Amino acid sequence: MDAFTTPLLAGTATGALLLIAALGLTLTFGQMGVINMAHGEFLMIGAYTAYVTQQVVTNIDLSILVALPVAFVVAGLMGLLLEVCVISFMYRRPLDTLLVTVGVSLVLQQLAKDVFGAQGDPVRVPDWLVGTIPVFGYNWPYRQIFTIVLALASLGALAALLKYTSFGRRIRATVQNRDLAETMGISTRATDRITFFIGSGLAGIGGVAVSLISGTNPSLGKTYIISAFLVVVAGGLGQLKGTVIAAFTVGIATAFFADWTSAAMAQVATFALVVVFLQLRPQGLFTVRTRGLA
Amino acid sequence: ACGNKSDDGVSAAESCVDTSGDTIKLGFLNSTSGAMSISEQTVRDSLGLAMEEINADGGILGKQIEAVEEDGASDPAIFAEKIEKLLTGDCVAAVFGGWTSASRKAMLPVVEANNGLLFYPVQYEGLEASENIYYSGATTNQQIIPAMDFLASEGVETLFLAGSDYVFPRTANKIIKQYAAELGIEIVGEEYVPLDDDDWTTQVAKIVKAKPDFVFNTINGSSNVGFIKAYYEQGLSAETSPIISVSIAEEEAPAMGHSVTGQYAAWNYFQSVESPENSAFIDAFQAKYGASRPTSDPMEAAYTSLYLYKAIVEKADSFAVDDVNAASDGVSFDAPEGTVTIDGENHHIAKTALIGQINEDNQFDVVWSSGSPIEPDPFLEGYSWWDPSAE
Amino acid sequence: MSTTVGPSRAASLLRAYSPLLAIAVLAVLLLVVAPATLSAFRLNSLGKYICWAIAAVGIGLAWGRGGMLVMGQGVFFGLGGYAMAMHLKLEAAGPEGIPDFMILYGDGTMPGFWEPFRSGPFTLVAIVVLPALAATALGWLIFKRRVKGAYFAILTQALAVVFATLLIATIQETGGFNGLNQFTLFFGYNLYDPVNKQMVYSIAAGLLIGCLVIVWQLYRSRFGELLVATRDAEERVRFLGHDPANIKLVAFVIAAVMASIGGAMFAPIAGIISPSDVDATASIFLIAGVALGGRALLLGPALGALTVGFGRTYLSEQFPTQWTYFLGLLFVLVILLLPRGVGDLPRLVRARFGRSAA
Amino acid sequence: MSVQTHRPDELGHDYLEIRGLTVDFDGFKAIDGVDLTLLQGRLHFLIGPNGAGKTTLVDAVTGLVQGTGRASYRNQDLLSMKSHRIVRAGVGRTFQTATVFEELSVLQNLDIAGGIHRSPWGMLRARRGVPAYVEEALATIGLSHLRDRPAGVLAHGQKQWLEIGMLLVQDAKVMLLDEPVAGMSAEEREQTGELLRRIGHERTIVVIEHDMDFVRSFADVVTVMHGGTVLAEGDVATIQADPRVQEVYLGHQGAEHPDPGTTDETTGEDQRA
Amino acid sequence: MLELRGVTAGYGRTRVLEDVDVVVEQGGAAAIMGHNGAGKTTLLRVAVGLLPVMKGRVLLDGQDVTRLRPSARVRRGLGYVPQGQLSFPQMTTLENLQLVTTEKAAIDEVLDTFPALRGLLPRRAGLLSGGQRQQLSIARTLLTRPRMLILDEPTEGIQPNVVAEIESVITDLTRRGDLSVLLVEQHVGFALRATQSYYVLESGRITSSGEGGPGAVDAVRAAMAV
Ligand SMILES: Nc1ncnc2c1ncn2[C@@H]1O[C@H](COP(=O)(O)OP(=O)(O)OP(=O)(O)O)[C@@H](O)[C@H]1O
Ligand SMILES: Nc1ncnc2c1ncn2[C@@H]1O[C@H](COP(=O)(O)OP(=O)(O)OP(=O)(O)O)[C@@H](O)[C@H]1O
Ligand SMILES: NC(N)=O
Ligand SMILES: [Mg+2]
Ligand SMILES: [Mg+2]
Repeated sequence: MDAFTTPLLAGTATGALLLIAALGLTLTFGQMGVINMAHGEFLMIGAYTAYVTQQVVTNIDLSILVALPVAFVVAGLMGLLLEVCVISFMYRRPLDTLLVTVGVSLVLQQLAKDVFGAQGDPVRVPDWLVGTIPVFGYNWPYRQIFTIVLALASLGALAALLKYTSFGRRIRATVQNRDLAETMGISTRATDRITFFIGSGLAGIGGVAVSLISGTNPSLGKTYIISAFLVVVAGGLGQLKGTVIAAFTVGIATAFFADWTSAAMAQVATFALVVVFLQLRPQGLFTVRTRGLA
Repeated sequence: ACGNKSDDGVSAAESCVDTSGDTIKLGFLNSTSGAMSISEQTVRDSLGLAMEEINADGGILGKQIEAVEEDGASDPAIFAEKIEKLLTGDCVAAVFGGWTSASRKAMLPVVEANNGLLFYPVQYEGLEASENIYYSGATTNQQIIPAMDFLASEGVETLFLAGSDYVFPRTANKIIKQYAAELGIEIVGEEYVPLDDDDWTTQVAKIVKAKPDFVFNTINGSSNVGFIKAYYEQGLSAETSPIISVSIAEEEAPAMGHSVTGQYAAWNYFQSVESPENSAFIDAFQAKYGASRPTSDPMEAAYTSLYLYKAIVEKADSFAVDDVNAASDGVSFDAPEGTVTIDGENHHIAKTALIGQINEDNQFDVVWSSGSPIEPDPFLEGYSWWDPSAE
Repeated sequence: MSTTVGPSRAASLLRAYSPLLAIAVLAVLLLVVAPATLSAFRLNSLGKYICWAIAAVGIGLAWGRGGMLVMGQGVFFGLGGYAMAMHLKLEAAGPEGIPDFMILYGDGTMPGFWEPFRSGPFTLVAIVVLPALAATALGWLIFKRRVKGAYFAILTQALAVVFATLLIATIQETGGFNGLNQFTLFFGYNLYDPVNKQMVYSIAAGLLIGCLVIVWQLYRSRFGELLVATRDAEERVRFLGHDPANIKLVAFVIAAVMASIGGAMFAPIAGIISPSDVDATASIFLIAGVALGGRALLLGPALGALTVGFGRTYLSEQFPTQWTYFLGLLFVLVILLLPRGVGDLPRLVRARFGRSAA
Repeated sequence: MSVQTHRPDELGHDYLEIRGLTVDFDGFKAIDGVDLTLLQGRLHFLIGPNGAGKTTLVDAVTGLVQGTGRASYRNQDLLSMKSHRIVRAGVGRTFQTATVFEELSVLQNLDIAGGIHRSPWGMLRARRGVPAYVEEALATIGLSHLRDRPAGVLAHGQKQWLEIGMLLVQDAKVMLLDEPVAGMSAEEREQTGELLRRIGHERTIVVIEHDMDFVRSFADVVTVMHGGTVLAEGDVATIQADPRVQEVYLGHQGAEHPDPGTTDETTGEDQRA
Repeated sequence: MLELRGVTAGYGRTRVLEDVDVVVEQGGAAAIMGHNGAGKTTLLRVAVGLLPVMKGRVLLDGQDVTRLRPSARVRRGLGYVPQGQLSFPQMTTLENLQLVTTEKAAIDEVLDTFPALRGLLPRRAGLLSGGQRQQLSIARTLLTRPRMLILDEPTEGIQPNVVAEIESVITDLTRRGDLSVLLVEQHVGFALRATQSYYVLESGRITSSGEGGPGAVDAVRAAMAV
């Protein structure tokens, strides 16, 4: 029994992490078409924010909760900065953003190294997150449950924002045809910035969650970025539903493969899985049919 | 003289080292960028300290050390390229650095082809002895085997192996498994995760199930943090099933918060070692780099390696590689870890093995010691149970 | 409205062949000037850059002209690199011998797929055929299913990650994280002999020139025009009676083979090939060179790759600890200010503004 | 004008025959059992309300959307063929929103259009000078002075001419033109119309158009589609007189001087969707 | 209402417009006619702000808006129907409209003008037919309640009886004086019926202009015949 529940539950938690990382990308990548390779570094920024917050708010039980909104804002502002200084000049050639942001991520990593030192810094897990609930023979750590809750909460918030406000429509309009959007009275600039702020902010929240697993270190972002992108792609660009399903599938699949084989082979197998999947559904889980030559 | 026209073509073997002036060039080759820079920067720092000290009291053979620093960029190919540059381009007399076994393996053929010198400061998996490399870190019979002896003395019956997925841990565990059989310790699990992969949840879950008496941890780098945290959060601890690590030192411990307190580590040096040499080393280091900076085994090994080089050269009264090799046997130095002596045969050094337990301030309390320095035996020739070709 | 008049015969002839001239100049620089002026070590480093440049030329074809952002060329670079490295390793091990690491880290037996690489000819064939097959299989699946744009980019990048992870995980078969090194012979020639090292360098340089000539012909051919057409309006091409999948496939396969050749030469020149030479990051550096030099230009990718290679060495020598800043900024500034690469500067000077696509 | 000309016996009685063509977009029938016979040498016009299914019909015949039924040309069923095969079979089309290769020059656009008549090997050789048939096409569509312009910068109407030019170079025997004169001035329409007349003799040409002036002056046969079906067919006069056509399409007084007010009639779209 | 003063504009180094002056009075309507490639669309893009001027000024209600972004101009009462049946393809017809306003009443009003759109509300705009998209495009712009409406070949691809409908809408609104119109149109008849003044644009220059109205048809035809 636990041979089944362990990977399932642990995998769900991994999936949740991927989801938070991917949520931001569904906005910046899925909606805006920007391939932001520095998104991983925004996770890292979130993690360091968690660390710094613990230095300020010394009550560990509290500080994690404080860190969440703070990380959202800090990472969000970094994203905003990136948008204003770099991305905003590149909307007409989205693929190029990939390379620019690779450069940015190099700089950010080096920056983290110089500011916080090469060594990682500790992020203490509050006592109320330490401990486990036994579920069919798997001691499910509170932290994993916390991660899942966090992911679902972020998801809910984002979904609501896109569904119940005109914001969602404005983003999509801006991406689908900038000039036309402008002539409909939409300030595409404002839209871009808000989108990027939120997308990056979500990464910040993800960073806090990651810091609970691995503390902080300058190259923390690299671990998640590519899987996160895969998740977005597999889910179908800009398709929240798809992203969610893909994130948890990848997380759980990896856990099972890791259980049967080795962690390395699990990575390989999961990637292979996605590649094969994209063969079956080239546009991802949820496809939007277009007409003519579109 | 070649210092100024360092770009001149140089056919291998015959050296271009310039000993005419009153300075001597040495190469410091560590990763200051990429994943490994986290650890290797610290080695670079302690090399800097040793150089400063040696220059302060007259240098080597009266020549001031002039360091040529290069970045290995955590990439074996770059290490190979840079060490060739240092040896043939800058004509340094010796190179100090490297961390991962991959970087060492990459440098080995280059340093041999150019008949240069490399001082490698990190504990490693052994099974190697190059005429052109001096190994100032521990080989397996000075760290892993003693650790096993310690476990045996603790009455350990079941052992779980967790490591990073590359050469050092794999080889170390190959040795551990054979010795465990010898000692009658049962291996109840073996798990590997790629370097700098942080999520150990599923693997730790297996440890929970296996309930081993002890876990032997050969994880390298930041991945340790994820391992220890997962360990802690799944209710394991030094009480339930303790861990003995060979890559967690004073540098790494703080990043794991308090979840690592009470766990063990096997090294040849701890900051807590009590000796006049060590206090001098620590004071000097913290004076130079800040009072908060800890010192660790690889740092100490690097620091020591530079002094050993000085000692050999002055004994040989020459910087020429062949003279150095001829003179190296028996050269010793009162290092912070205690007195160390070079074995001229295999270019490793005799070191005392220590087991430490991590305390509240992330320092190690020594709980076990081999007492006297252990002669290096990289190929484990003195161990009947060892069979290289067995799986 | 400015009406451009058709250029005169002579002028057009010159325009048509001036690229060949440029290639010739490069050939002289690399094959004559460099060996005469550079130290053995510097020449060897240049050799490494050249290997990257060979791969870059292919990327220029696939990305610059074909619009396929191939983020995983490290995979093909690796196929060639490891194929060659396996042969060199076996050459070093001697007729019956097996690579040292298999004894050190394994059970002393050699996996079957190594055996054929004892043969030099087989290896040379494999260096071309392996990537071609892999690229065909992969490309066929991908292009027939019309995966493109960002999807394609991410997918190929993921493949680079898988490939590197796989190598690291298979220590006994591929040397894992350490990769393969300690080569002594190159098809019988002693690699420690400077003369032979220079020969290996010259071979690499020659191959680069060869690849440049090939793409030059491709670019001016109708296939080149069709490729650009496919990049700009893939579906529209169908209504010219072509299947865009095939057009892209050809470009992709050629790019893969070039990457493989680059990797194959990299192994003997660098003296090592390891996962970090073929992983996602390595692949991105290849892309960076292409972007820097000018993805759609003939010489842009090659020169860009050479520059990035030199830049990495130079910066890291000058600023061992801070150089990644410069590298990062280089990325940002070039892509930001020179979308079509440095090679585009002349054109930019002529026409000040880009045109605003509606 | 180009590499291939076909056997004399084929000339004259070349035709495209559509039988029971149906296109179903998950539940909604954009085309519903259409029968059409398009003969060579006649300018065939296809008109009908927005959304009647005209473009979809062309899409189905050229493999852009999946249709059921039969569309046979030279005894091949186009519906079962891939787009590029259909083109090679001699059936070409233009697009309602002109699409050309923006980065390529006008000349290159025309030149690659001739690609299907070249061997793979020929593809790898460079273009030497300008092939005669390309020059010819350039002249025919009056873009010679813009031959070296990137096609992307052409004005709307210029692009449409370029598209027609590409069909000429392709030597398409069947040309399906989706609103080829939209956005052209009266004179330009005249010219285009004349052009179609000229090239129409040895071809089967179908023109989709809303400009009744244009239809009046050039149509040999007119088919009116409505709600995915054929509403009426005949010469211009009969069509214009047909009350049903006036009802759903022309508006009562015909095209040029319609009287507003009576046009709150919908295209019939919503009755179905 | 809208004035273009000495506007010179183009793409890259290519100048497409040379020193063009166009004025639309409050509640007036002007038509711009000219051959393919004459620069009509370019002119409108400048007026809307999608293309920067090289020389000259654009004034809206007497205020200089030359430097304002399109969205800002739109908020000042400018409305633009671009050429080429543009829409937001991934959004449904309804979403396309709601982009401008979610007011039920307002949307109903335009749907009465374009009844064909009613049945298409849930369909993604990218799937619409060309004419349907063009109708949507005009409807969407009308929703922005423009005081100054700029249309680039609005009737292109639209069936005759709907063209008539559009014509009547425009004329009604202008007659009531709460709408001014700048219209690029190839159907001279339609154009002149819907407007009071015309400009003829030939390769970037205004070659003739005058009072609109059916009477002018021949004048224009003459001016355009090359
Ligand atoms: N892929 C699709 N999915 C759903 N509906 C579609 C699709 N393609 C077309 N339609 C619908 O089919 C109908 C026919 O469209 P079509 O483009 O053929 O009309 P048309 O006759 O060309 O109109 P127009 O004169 O405006 O070009 C329209 O109602 C359109 O919305
Ligand atoms: N993005 C662009 N870059 C460069 N030149 C352009 C661009 N767009 C248009 N042109 C050129 O400017 C000239 C005017 O184009 P424009 O679209 O304004 O003409 P138009 O009068 O609208 O024609 P049509 O009636 O066909 O729409 C054309 O010659 C065209 O080649
Ligand atoms: N030598 C090591 N620790 O890799
Ligand atoms: Mg249509
Ligand atoms: Mg226009």
